[in-house]
Amino acid sequence: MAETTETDERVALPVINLERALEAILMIADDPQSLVSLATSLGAPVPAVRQSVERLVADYDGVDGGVQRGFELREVGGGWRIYVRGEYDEVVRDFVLTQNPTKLSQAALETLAVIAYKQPISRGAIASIRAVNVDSVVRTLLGRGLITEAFTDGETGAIHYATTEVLLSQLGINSIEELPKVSPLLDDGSEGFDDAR
Amino acid sequence: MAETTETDERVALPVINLERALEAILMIADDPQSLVSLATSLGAPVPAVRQSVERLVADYDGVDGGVQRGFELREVGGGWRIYVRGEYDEVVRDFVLTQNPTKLSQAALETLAVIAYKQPISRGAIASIRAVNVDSVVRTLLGRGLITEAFTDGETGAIHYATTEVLLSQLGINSIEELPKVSPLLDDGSEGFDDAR
Amino acid sequence: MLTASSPGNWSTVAQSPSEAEAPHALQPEAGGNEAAGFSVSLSNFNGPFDLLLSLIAKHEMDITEISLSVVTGEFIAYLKELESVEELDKATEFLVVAATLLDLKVAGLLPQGELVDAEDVALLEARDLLFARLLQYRAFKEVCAWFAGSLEIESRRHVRQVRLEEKYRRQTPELVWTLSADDFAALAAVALAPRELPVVGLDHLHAPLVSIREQAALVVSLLRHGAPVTFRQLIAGVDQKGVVVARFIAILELYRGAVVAFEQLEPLGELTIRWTAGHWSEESLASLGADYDG
Repeated sequence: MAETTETDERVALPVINLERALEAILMIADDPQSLVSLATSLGAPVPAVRQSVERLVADYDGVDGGVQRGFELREVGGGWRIYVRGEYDEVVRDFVLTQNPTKLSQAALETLAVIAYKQPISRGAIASIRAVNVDSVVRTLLGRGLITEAFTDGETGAIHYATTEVLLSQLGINSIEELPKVSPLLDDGSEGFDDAR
Repeated sequence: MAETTETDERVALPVINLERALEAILMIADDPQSLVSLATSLGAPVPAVRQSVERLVADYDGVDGGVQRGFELREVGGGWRIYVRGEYDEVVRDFVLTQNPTKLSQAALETLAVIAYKQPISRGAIASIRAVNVDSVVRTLLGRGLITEAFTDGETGAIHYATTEVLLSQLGINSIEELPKVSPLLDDGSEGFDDAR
Repeated sequence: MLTASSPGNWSTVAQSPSEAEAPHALQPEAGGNEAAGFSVSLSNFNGPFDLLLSLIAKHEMDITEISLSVVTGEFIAYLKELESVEELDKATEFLVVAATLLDLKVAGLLPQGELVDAEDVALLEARDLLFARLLQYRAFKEVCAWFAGSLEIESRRHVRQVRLEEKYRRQTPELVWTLSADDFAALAAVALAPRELPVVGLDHLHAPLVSIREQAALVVSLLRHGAPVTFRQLIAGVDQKGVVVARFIAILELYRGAVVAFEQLEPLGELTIRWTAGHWSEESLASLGADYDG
């Protein structure tokens, strides 16, 4: 979109599709996006992006007799992000309640145990130990504050997870070193095999 | 919403707001939501939820002359989720830190196909169809969460593998029935040999 | 299970029988051409079926009686190149297929008898089974393209997957935590235990396992300071076959180490074992039976 040699089509694009491209980005962006960063990635001028954002806000609010959506576009902390519209808090809370039982599932507990003993550990490494996809479980644990993103590997971009103080206090210990040892299994599995019987 | 003693306000709710409430939930759901789970948290009958979902799909698609949104509502992996509309995938690429997993090898794909069509199936049975040892490939697939250990045969101790919802999601389908039909040979080998073409 | 219904089964799947019968399929391509055109490394092939399919594809033909001979020749020629030790393991996977193909080729070369004897039927069955498995394999291979395509397309799709807004997160019900640190450790032990190793399960063949070393230690303690003992006495009261076998192997091992000697007056007669070792240390026991480990 950097080139300006194109014809009519080009002129039409920013007007018609900018809003759609914006809402595409906003649907998947986790953090509030500044106008500048939106403009940069769309290759569009900031004023045009500002206008489009304003039109989207009005669109979702149903200003011109349209539908008022169950979500809204809000500016928070210097950026724009899609949030649930306030009127639907109740509905969403009910949903969250049914999705978050007061007890962790067995799968979540086992994943937490793997992270506790192997931290810091990437999601891929957890998955290969657990032999299942752990994405949603990791999100649950993050949401519960039991684990946190320790660091991101510079090369692979893989996020590594570690346990938090919340877990320590739940377990009634002061540091992760106080966890009971579960070796020799932890070494690499090849040791202690002879004694297994 | 099960009670019927309420007044006007209540009556209007299911009709007008179900779609908006759905919209709100879809904004925060991070797993595919089945109609049943949506209906449960909304306290609404499944058929009503189904209709609302269909109307939302049409709405976002701009079917009735409305705007075609930059996002869409798709049923994948046995449930509904908000996706960026295909045309805008390119635009949003910079905004997601998806670590695209490395592609599966040809051997892994073939093994996956065998498991998908023949599940539940033991490693030995897979090996005899592919005429090669499949141990490491099966481990890869387990690690990716694409297959899971369905059960262990009580007599032989052989673990039988089946595909997961993760696979369905990654294939963009909702059930294993949506896999393309392959030659009737695959049913059990004894039938349809003559009709193979 | 697929059995031979008729020898013509394969040709119902054949795309163009006329081409398969064409003379060029018969001629083993001119020597030079073959050598140059068919130099492959094992890594290109996933297995014997893969190789077979590619050979068939290379000749753009289906396997009929005639072309089978050509393909068999090349298949065997290819196998001959798999001699290095590291490839030996993989090569074994090809052997069954190679043997079947050879059988079929030989049958094709021999004059056809009028009568169908049991061997012919067996051969037909073998061929149909091979073809059926090849067909099945081809079907899976073909559908792979769909899997690869779908995975590729879907990997480019983006789904809304965002952190739960803080206000909802705060409203999630308080976690009910009941695990002690020890419970948690036990859970970790389960979760981290090495997954069952991918080996052919033999456990059902000889369970429970008996240690030859333990049996040897027992035999030593019985013999070392006493009079010769018969094998019957040594296994008195043992009702597990595995233990008897292990104890016998232990004695053989001790014999090999020149620790004991046998006496048997007649075949299948009473076996008497006596202690002969001048010196004996517990270390000798440690290395005993090592051949049977692993």
